This record gives sequence, structure tokens and C-alpha cells, in this order.
Amino acid sequence: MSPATEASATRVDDAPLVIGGRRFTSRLLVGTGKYADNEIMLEAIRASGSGCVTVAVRRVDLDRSHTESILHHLDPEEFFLLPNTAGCYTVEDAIRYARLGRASGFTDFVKLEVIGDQETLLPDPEGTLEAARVLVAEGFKVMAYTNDDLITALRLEDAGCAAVMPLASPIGSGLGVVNRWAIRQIKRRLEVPVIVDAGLGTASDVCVAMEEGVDGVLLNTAIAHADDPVRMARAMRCAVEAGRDAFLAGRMPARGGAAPSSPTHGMLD
Amino acid sequence: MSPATEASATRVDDAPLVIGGRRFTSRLLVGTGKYADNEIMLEAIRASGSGCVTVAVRRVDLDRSHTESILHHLDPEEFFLLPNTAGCYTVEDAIRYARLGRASGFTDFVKLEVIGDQETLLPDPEGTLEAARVLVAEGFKVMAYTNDDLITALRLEDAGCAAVMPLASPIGSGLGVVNRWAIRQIKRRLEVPVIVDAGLGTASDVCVAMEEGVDGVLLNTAIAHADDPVRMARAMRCAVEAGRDAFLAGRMPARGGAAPSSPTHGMLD
Amino acid sequence: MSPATEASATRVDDAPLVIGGRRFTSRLLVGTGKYADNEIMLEAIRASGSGCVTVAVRRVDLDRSHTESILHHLDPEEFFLLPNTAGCYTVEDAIRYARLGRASGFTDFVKLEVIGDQETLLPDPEGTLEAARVLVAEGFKVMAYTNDDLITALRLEDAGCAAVMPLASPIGSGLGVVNRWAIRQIKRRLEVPVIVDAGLGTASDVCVAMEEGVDGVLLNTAIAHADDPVRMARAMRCAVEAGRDAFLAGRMPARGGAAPSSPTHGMLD
Amino acid sequence: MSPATEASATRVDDAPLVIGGRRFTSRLLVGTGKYADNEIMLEAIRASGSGCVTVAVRRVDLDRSHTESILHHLDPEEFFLLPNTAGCYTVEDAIRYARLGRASGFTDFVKLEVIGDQETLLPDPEGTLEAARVLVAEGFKVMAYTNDDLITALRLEDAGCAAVMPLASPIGSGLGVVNRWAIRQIKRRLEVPVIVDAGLGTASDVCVAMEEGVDGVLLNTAIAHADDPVRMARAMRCAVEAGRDAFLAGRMPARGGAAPSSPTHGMLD
Amino acid sequence: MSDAIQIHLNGRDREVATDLSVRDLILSLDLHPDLIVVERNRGILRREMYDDVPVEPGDVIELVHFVGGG
Amino acid sequence: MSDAIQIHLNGRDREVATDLSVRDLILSLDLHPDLIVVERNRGILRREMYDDVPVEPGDVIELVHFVGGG
Amino acid sequence: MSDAIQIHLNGRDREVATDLSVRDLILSLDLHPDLIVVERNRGILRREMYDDVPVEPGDVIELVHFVGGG
Amino acid sequence: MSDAIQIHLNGRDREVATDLSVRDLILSLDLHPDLIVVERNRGILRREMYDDVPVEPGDVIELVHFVGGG
Repeated sequence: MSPATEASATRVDDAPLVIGGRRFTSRLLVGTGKYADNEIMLEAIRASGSGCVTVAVRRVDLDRSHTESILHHLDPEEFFLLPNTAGCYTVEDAIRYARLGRASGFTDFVKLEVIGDQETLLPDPEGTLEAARVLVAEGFKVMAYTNDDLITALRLEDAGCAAVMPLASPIGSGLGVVNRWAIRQIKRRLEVPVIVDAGLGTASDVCVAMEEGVDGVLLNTAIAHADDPVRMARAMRCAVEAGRDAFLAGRMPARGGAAPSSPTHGMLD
Repeated sequence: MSPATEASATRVDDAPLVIGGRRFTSRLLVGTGKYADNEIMLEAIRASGSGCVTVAVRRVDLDRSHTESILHHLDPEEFFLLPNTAGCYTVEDAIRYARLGRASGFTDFVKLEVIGDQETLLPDPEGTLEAARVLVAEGFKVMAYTNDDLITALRLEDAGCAAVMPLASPIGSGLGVVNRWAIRQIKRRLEVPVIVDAGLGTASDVCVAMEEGVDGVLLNTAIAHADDPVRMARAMRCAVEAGRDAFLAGRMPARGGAAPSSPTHGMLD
Repeated sequence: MSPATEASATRVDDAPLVIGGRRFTSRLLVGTGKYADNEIMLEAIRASGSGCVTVAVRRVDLDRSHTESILHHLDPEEFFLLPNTAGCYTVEDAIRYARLGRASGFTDFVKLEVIGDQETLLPDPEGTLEAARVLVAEGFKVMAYTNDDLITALRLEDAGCAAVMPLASPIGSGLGVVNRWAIRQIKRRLEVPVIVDAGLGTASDVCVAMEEGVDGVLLNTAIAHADDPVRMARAMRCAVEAGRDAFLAGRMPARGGAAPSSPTHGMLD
Repeated sequence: MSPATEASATRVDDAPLVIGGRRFTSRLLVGTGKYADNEIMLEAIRASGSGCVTVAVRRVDLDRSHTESILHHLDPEEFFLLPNTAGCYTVEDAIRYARLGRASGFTDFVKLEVIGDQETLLPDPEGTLEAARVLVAEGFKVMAYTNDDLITALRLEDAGCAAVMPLASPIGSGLGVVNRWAIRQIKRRLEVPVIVDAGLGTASDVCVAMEEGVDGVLLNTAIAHADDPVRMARAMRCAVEAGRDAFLAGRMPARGGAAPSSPTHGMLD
Repeated sequence: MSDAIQIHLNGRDREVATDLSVRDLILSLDLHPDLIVVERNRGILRREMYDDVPVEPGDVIELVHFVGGG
Repeated sequence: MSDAIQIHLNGRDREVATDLSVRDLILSLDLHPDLIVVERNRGILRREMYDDVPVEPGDVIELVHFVGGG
Repeated sequence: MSDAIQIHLNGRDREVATDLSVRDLILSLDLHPDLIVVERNRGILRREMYDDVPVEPGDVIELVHFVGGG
Repeated sequence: MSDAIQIHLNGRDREVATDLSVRDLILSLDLHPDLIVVERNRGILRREMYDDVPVEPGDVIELVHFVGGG
């Protein structure tokens, strides 16, 4: 069975990942930003085995001879397009961008981001909650980007979000899971799917997140800014599998002391 | 391409793992101890994709109606058998067990262990060096289990060891890589293959070790004592792939600050 | 100069700690809960060198022959009493308890806590912000207990809080500073004093927090539940000094490589 | 009671530090290298409260108009001078320098260093053991600098060393205690005093080491290369006290969950 | 004619004498007026009012104070 | 009589011909109607309206689409 | 004349028949010669010697094999 | 006849006067005998010998002392 298939949530021995009634073919979601060129992007996304890619909503650049729509490079039949509200610093902007994304006619899912600070790009908990409540009422399936605070995550679930997406560390930082305890609590307490989003920098970071039992991860910079994005995408696909299987397999207990792997009996005189 | 194939050191885009002139089909080596039964052991080892398994040398138990030789369960045609000197606390014993292992007629490789302390099972640096020098002179291909001290690792290389196998943490502890800096230095300074042996507890531990660029890892308890050894074996196979690919792909730099994944231009008024 | 004096914010070579116009004699604030008895509490608080202690507002137990008021054990002339709103899960309750605390006639300071979850005792960011805005409008000097989210901390400063008190880890957990990066950002970005509150378990935890440059720390369980509370209190006093001085002194850079402490010249032939 | 006195091993409520029959007045030992000038060195050493300083043995520079002996700046009546064998890469050199140090007539103590690698300055376990055996036989009181390997530490104790000095991390790196587990095991298993030497970068590093119960620490670069060496020296004095007291006081247990510091009863209706 | 009234004090129904001021009530409970705070029918009662304010039937009164807390 | 009108398009003042439908405008810009979304005077315009809705003087129009993002 | 001799086998004194070759001994124990290694009086015995080498009184023999180990 | 001899001092060839004791040599270098240690031809020279031991042609002498170190 190929990794792509194994990674899929449809493998016989793992429940599928379902968000807002939609079945995802992989526990790995990937962004489409920051790639050197569209060919590498497409090759990397395919190597990642992901079936869901995030896209941003932006004004058409009328000075360009031809449009830059990513739809020229990504086939909506091949990938589920998840519009985000990246770049929005107010509740109003986030709602406006979410509506524009839905008007594209592809989906009523939105990756909600209400950024609270330009330097750290950390999410604004109050604003995210307010926007989530409005969008849920408008029938959106909201996947909410949030910090690693359990209380905010619980409130987002109460607000009707389809998934809660706590950060591992700041967007684009590559610092990995800075607070494992927080991610563990969020997964333990929420019923909706938990997707770790932002800050994962390499394969072991992804593995660590998945070993906490979260339902999936979303990556962008870690793949796009690797020296070899296609190979890193493949690494991430395997890391998601490895972390998921390790979680489901139930790891050995870590102990302070040692224990021999070979028999202590049967030694010679 | 199946993970087993991908994991193999023979994949077109990665150099094969070669130790003492022998080409290994996987960067994952596994032990054969501590399994609930031989069927699970065999299934787990196959799921791990490993082509090399360690075995211990012990006295035949004459009280048993039939012999307990592991060769009844593992086909030497399918797996490369690597005898160890586990349980030896003196140079003399280690040499004696190494010779007995070679006399089995399967190989002149030996995983050398000279244990220095019964409680922690930590290796004895002086004893390991002395035994390695003797065994190398006798034509053994010595894969030396050692602690994570760079100097001892360099001396073992000078002694002619075919591979140096620093621990991640004590045997059977599952504490993972306690000193990443040490493993990095050892890999950076040695020319012979470096295999991280002992202490790895779950998939992310394996990923972390491989991301330091080491040539492989050896596992036993992490698989044998998982709730589901076969699934954990599969996780470990993927973790080795993930960590290796992430190392070869060249990870993004980790930075204190954040960087947006979506364009900052093209926002609406 | 005695540690008590050195620890004081009035030492000639360090700016005093001033919160809401009030000058604090130490950067260490301590709680008064969970002590085996009041004698040990008093001895420990004195050993800590702290001049400010938190107290809770509770209903008088009319079944007891005599009142349990902590004022029978702590002289308001010797210690600044800081009432908290511990145990409050709603904005309304927190405001009610804050008003009762102020009505005691000792102070218009309040350590604001709006708890969001009974299991983790993590603060409710939305509720804390709402209560802070009300209490600031009523003239309280609000010292707000919050999580380690920078955005919430910035909003609390905007709301007019006199100090912001991010947690190191959950109340009473003793896990230490789980997210150093977050504490660093909060201190770097806020102008009002930052006091690390909750989760510090031993002296090195306090040292780590102070080395991030925060203005002080608040402890309770770490002292009250040590085997020897009085000695631990003394340890904490020194840890605050040590961490503060190390921060002000400017630590050496950490480097991957080594550098000799003794001259490399002048060696013999 | 002043910190200096508190730090001293003679405080009534802590056993004194005694190495090789010699009573040390502080658990903090400091080096004398790498200071900007001798005045700052002397002021910093006095601020550290240390009574023992290490010195290197070097050839007199005959081109200088006057001798550079550190004895022009440090009064042997005020400080116990501990000669080291820094810069020695062979057993022979280490023995030669140790003998020259003793011939100075001040002491038969020596801080033994046999370096195994010029880049990392890590100690050579085999060489250190061999030199230690020779010097102990010659009546030296050997304080042996070693790595953090328990087995080597046990062998050095067996060899008759007066103290064993495991590194926290490489000399001059400031990486702090990279392997807490190793330091804990060494302290737990040895009977002779354990002094953590090398790699400590700031106050919290010292605190962490002392909390593992070790008998003392030796610092040089962390003080000499701080922006303000005198203040950092004071920080280190307090950090030793803090860590020692925290160890003796017995810290609260760290727990995954939270526990309130204020009473849960007596809440209002 | 009765010489007692019913109030709700610190969470319990309680019968107290008529014609008590809040200060009388506090002292009758062997409490020190300066060490407690009185909330009466959800409003805080300033200390200087204790003499003047009578305890009336049906009053909901909370007597609170400071206890050890973190 | 003028045969051009002023609109504010994607953040810039722009002169376009009169009597243009939104679809005409889109096509005149060499854009594919199915790949973009039109916001007109702060309201989203459904695709089926492109033919019927005229571009009028002073219209504030935003033509947006999907670009790479995380 | 006795038809049995004493040897020390795998840590225990044992009485075996006289005139046994090492191979005879192995087979008498129901072991497969190719799956074990023989150490005789602290020296390793090569398999091709099993037939020729007799088991003699006082021999210290260790029969070892591979078992599961890490 | 020459009144100077060659020695190897602290790594360099050096010409010194004849008939010098080690103490003479030390003082001639403006060094304090109590602050240094003398190694002569790979052997340590005790201070009480400085007067009696002559500096001889070809002597390899190291004068060492304590410097700052960690």
C-alpha cells in the first residue's frame, strides 16, 4: 500500500478524517504560498499526498498582462480548495474575505484568521470568536486558526466551528510545537477535529504533533522554504503517517531507568 | 513506490547504507527481544521494513523439550542476523560471546556491547575500546554500542570499528534523544556510519535522530513494548523515511519571529 | 547587604518595581493559601522577603467558634494585602468579589482572575478582558491574571490594567515556564509591569522567568507545598535576585562550539 | 545573614562542602581566565563569594618587562588556588603540569583536565582515568574534569579522585545542563563530591545543576564574559544558594493538572 | 406578637431578634466589624452604616472576610 | 456628449466606456468570469447577474480571485 | 569397567555414555548441529570437528545458540 | 676564553653568563623566585636548590608560573 493511500484517512485501520461532514483524503493539509514557482508547488503538493490546499483571496492585479489566479495551476477536481482570511486584522475584514471566498462557488468552508498583531501574526482571540459566531450563523463551515489556549479553543467549539486549528508556534517561524501540554489539553477536551496549524518546521515537529492525537496538521513554509520542497513534502507525508500510527499504536512508557533488550538468563559460566 | 522500498537505502535519490562493505536494505535495524510471542515479532519486523535484526548468544536450555533457537522463527535468507554481546560486563566476556556468535557461521559482524553498570546498562568506554581493538584485529566487523561522548566515538573509529552506535538514552528507557548536540557532533566528526542505538521510544524520537543526519537507528523495546507492535513497527519505518528525507531536503531555518504564508499585497481597500 | 535588601526593588543599582503608582519592596509576590498552618505561613512569607501577599475573599464560616480571618495572622502594616478574585468563573462574580475586596478598606488593587475551566483553572481571555474594563472604569488598579498569549496581554494593557500577569503553566502544576518564547514576547511588547504568575515549581523556574526580564513573579504552591516551606521561601528570594541580576548583567552568548577558559599560549615544549 | 555567609557550606543548616579533607567556604568555584582586566576579575570573584579559584600553569613570558603571575593580583591568603592542567592533550602533559602546579608550594590539589579534541575541548575519558591513577598514586588530591558519562565518573571515583567534575556542556559554550538525567545519575551513584564544571551560561543553569543535588559548580566564562561580570558574579552566588536551598527544601511535585491556591469553599451564592 | 425575624445569612435561613442593627448582628456573632465586609441584598454596606441600618425580615446578608489564597 | 464614465476599480480611478455590463468589463480586462469574484459597492455580485448589472459612474468595484496562500 | 563418564555441560554436571563424539552428544540431546555452537574447554569447536572429537571425562562443554535480543 | 654559555630557556636559545646559579638566573630576569617554578632538563627543581644548582651549558630550563585560567 502506497504512503499516499496509507496516509489517507480511509485506511481500513484508522477512522477517516471528517470535518463539517466532509471526508478528507489525508490528515495533511498544505498551503500554496511562498513557492519559488508553480511547477515546484504542484509537484510538492502531489508529493505530500494532501488532498486539501489553502488559498488566499486577493485583488486581481490589473497591471499584469494575464491573471495570476492559482486556478490556472491547481485543478479543483484534484484538490479541495480551502479559502483563508489571511491578512485580516479586523472582524469586518475577515467576514468580508470569507464571503468573497465562498462566492467563488467552490466551497462554504473557510479557514478563519483574525490576526491580532503584525509582528507576531498571532491570532486575536476575541476577534476570532466574534467572527466565527457571525460566519457560523451565515452557514459557513469555519475552521478557526487560534493560539494554543484551551479556553479559546473550547469557546470556538461552542461557537459552532467545524474544526479548531491551534498553532504550534507563530506562522512561518518553524519553531515547532512550543507547548506540547497545551496541544494535548486541547485535543483531549474538544470533540470537533483539531488541526495543528502554523509553526511546524520539519518532519519531527509534525510527528510530535500527531503523537498528541490531533486529527491533522496544516503546513506551508516548512515545505515551500525547504531547500528541496518536493522531498520535504514527501518527508511530511511520512511524518504524518508515522506520528498517527505511533499515536494509535500506543507508545512504550518512558522510564527513568534502563531495561535490557536481551535475556539476562542463559549466560555462560 | 511502497514505504518499504522508499525506506530502503537503495532508493535512487539516496546513497545506500553500507557498513563494513555490506549494503543494508534499510536504515532501520531492529532487535528481536521482548516480544509477547514469535508470531508478533515476525509480523512486526516485516512491517518495519528492516532487513537486519540483532540476536543474542545464549546457552541452550537443556531442560526444554525442544530448542529455543530464534532460527526456528527467523529465516537467515530473509534477514541479516547481527549477533550482539549483550549482557557482557567484561572485555573477556564480550570477546568470548563475539567469537561464539561468529562461529555460528552466519557473519563476521558483531554488535559489541561492554556494559559498565547493571542499573543503567550504560556502556563501559574503556572496556568497549579495549574489546573493539581485539576484535578488529581478529577480523571482526565491529559495530560498537557506545555512549554519546564524541571522544569515545572518535577513538572507536580510530580502533577500526565498522560503525559507531551512540545511545539516544539508556537501553529500554524510551527517553528519546536526550542530548541532540552530542549526536550532531558525533555524526559531524566521524567518517564511519553512525547508528543511533537504544533509548528511542516513539516515532518522533526516531525522526529527531535521523534529522541529525545519522545513517540509521536501531530499535527494540519501542516496537516490542508498544501496545500494538506491528503498527508501531510501521510507524517507525515511516519515521525513518520522514527523518531521512527531512535531513536530505534541508529544513527551513527556525526564526524567532513570524512570516506570513499569504501575500501581504493585493488586500482590498 | 542582606538578600532581603538586595531582593528589594529599592537597591541602588536597579529601578524599583512600581505598579499603579505603588512602590513594591520586592519583586517576589506570594500567596497565602495551602499552608499546613499559619505559623509556617508567616515564617515562610518573612523568609521570602516579599512585602506583598495575595488573599482570597470568602464567606465567614459561622459554624466556627471564632473567625478565620487571615488578618489575625498577617499584619497589614507589615504586608501589602492584595485581594484576588480566585474561584470566579463569570465576569459578574469577579466584579462582585473585587468590590468586596476593596470594601475591606485596605486597597483598591485587585488581582483579577476570571477562570475559564474548572479542570485546568486556565483564565478566560474574553471574560478577563470584559471584567478588567469594568473594574478599571470603577477606579480599581487591576493586576490581571492571564494566559501566555501576547495578544490578550496587549488588550489587557489597552484596557488600562496596572499590571499583566501571564501564567508560566497552570495554577498549582509546578510545570515551570512551558513557553519561554511567549513570556519573552509579552515582556518585550508591554509597557506596564509583567508579573509571571502560576505554575512555577522550584527556584530554577523562577530564575528562568526573571531572566526573561519580567518585573516580578507570584508564587504560592511552590513554597507552601515544599517539604520545607521556609527554606524554599528563602530559595525563592535568592532565585528572584539571581534571575534579576543575571538579566541585568547581560549573559554570555550561548554558542554551539567550545572556547577555552585558560590561555592557549605559553604551553611548554 | 549575608549571601556570602549563606552561600558558605558552613551555614548551620547545611553540611559543609569538604573535598579531600579540605573544607570549602562556598559551593561556588570560579575560574580566573578571560577577564577584561585584573581589577574586574578581583571585584567579580569577591562578589561571587567564592573562596576557591582555578589557575593555569604557563611558561613565564620573558619578553614582558614584568612577570604576569596572577599572584600579583590574587592573595593566596584570601583565595584557595586550584591549579588546573588546562591545555593538556596527553596523559604525560597533564601529569607534568600537575607536578609543576604542586611545586608552586600552595597545594597538592589539582583540577585534572586531559582534553581529547581541540574543537570541542571535550575530555578524553581513557586519558583522564590513566592520569588520575598516576596522580592519585603520587599523593595528589585530584578533582577530575570529565564528561557526563556515569561509568567514567564511577571509574574516576574508583581511581581515588577527591571529586568528580562532570561538564554541563562544552567549556565556554554556555549551553547549560544539556543532560540533566546524566548529572542526576552521577550525583546519585557517587560518594565523592560532584562539582558541575563547564558550560553553565547563566544563573538558571547554575540553579538547575544545584537542584540536582550536586555539591557545587565551577564557573568561568559565564561570569568573565557577561556584559557586567561583577553583577553576574553576584547573580551566580545567589543562584547557588537558591538551587541548593531548593534541593534541600524538597520541591513540590510537578503535576499535569492544576490545583487551586485559594479555597474552593466559602463562595457566595 | 413575635420578637424574632427570618433572614438569609451566609447561605442559610436564620432567625434573629427584631430591632437589630447590622452592627448588633455582627457583634452577636462574635465577629469584629473591622475584619469583615457586609453585603446586604447584593449591595455592599459601608462600615459607617452598620449602626443605622436595621436587619429586616427577608434580608439576604453575606458576611465575608479575607482568607489565605494565591 | 461623453462616451466614457469614471469608476473606482481595484483601488484605482479608471475611465471605462458607457453602457458596459459587469461581464463586458470583465471580458474587456481579459479576465475569465468563472475565475474571479466581483464585489460592487461593497456587495458581492453573483455571477448570474454579470450580464444584467451595468457598470455605472462612481461604482466601486473589486475584482478578486484566489492566489497562493497558507 | 564403567560405560559412563562425567562432564560439565551447560553449567551442570552430567553423566554421559563413553565413546561419544561431540556430534553424538548433540544428537542425543535432540539438538540440530547447524543451529548451535559448541565451546569445549573454553575453545570453540568447528562444526567439521564434531565427528572426530570425542567427549572425554571432565570436559566442560557449552552448547549455545541465538535467541531474541536487542 | 668565553665567559658565556648557551642554554635553552622557555623555548628559546639564550646566552647567559657562566658561573650562574639558578637563583642568579631568576634574579637576572627580574623574576621573584617564590612566584615561579623551575623545570630543569625535564625535572622540577625545588626552591631550596636554587642557590646550589649551577646553570650549565645546554640546560633546558622552563620557568613557569600561575596565570588566569578556568
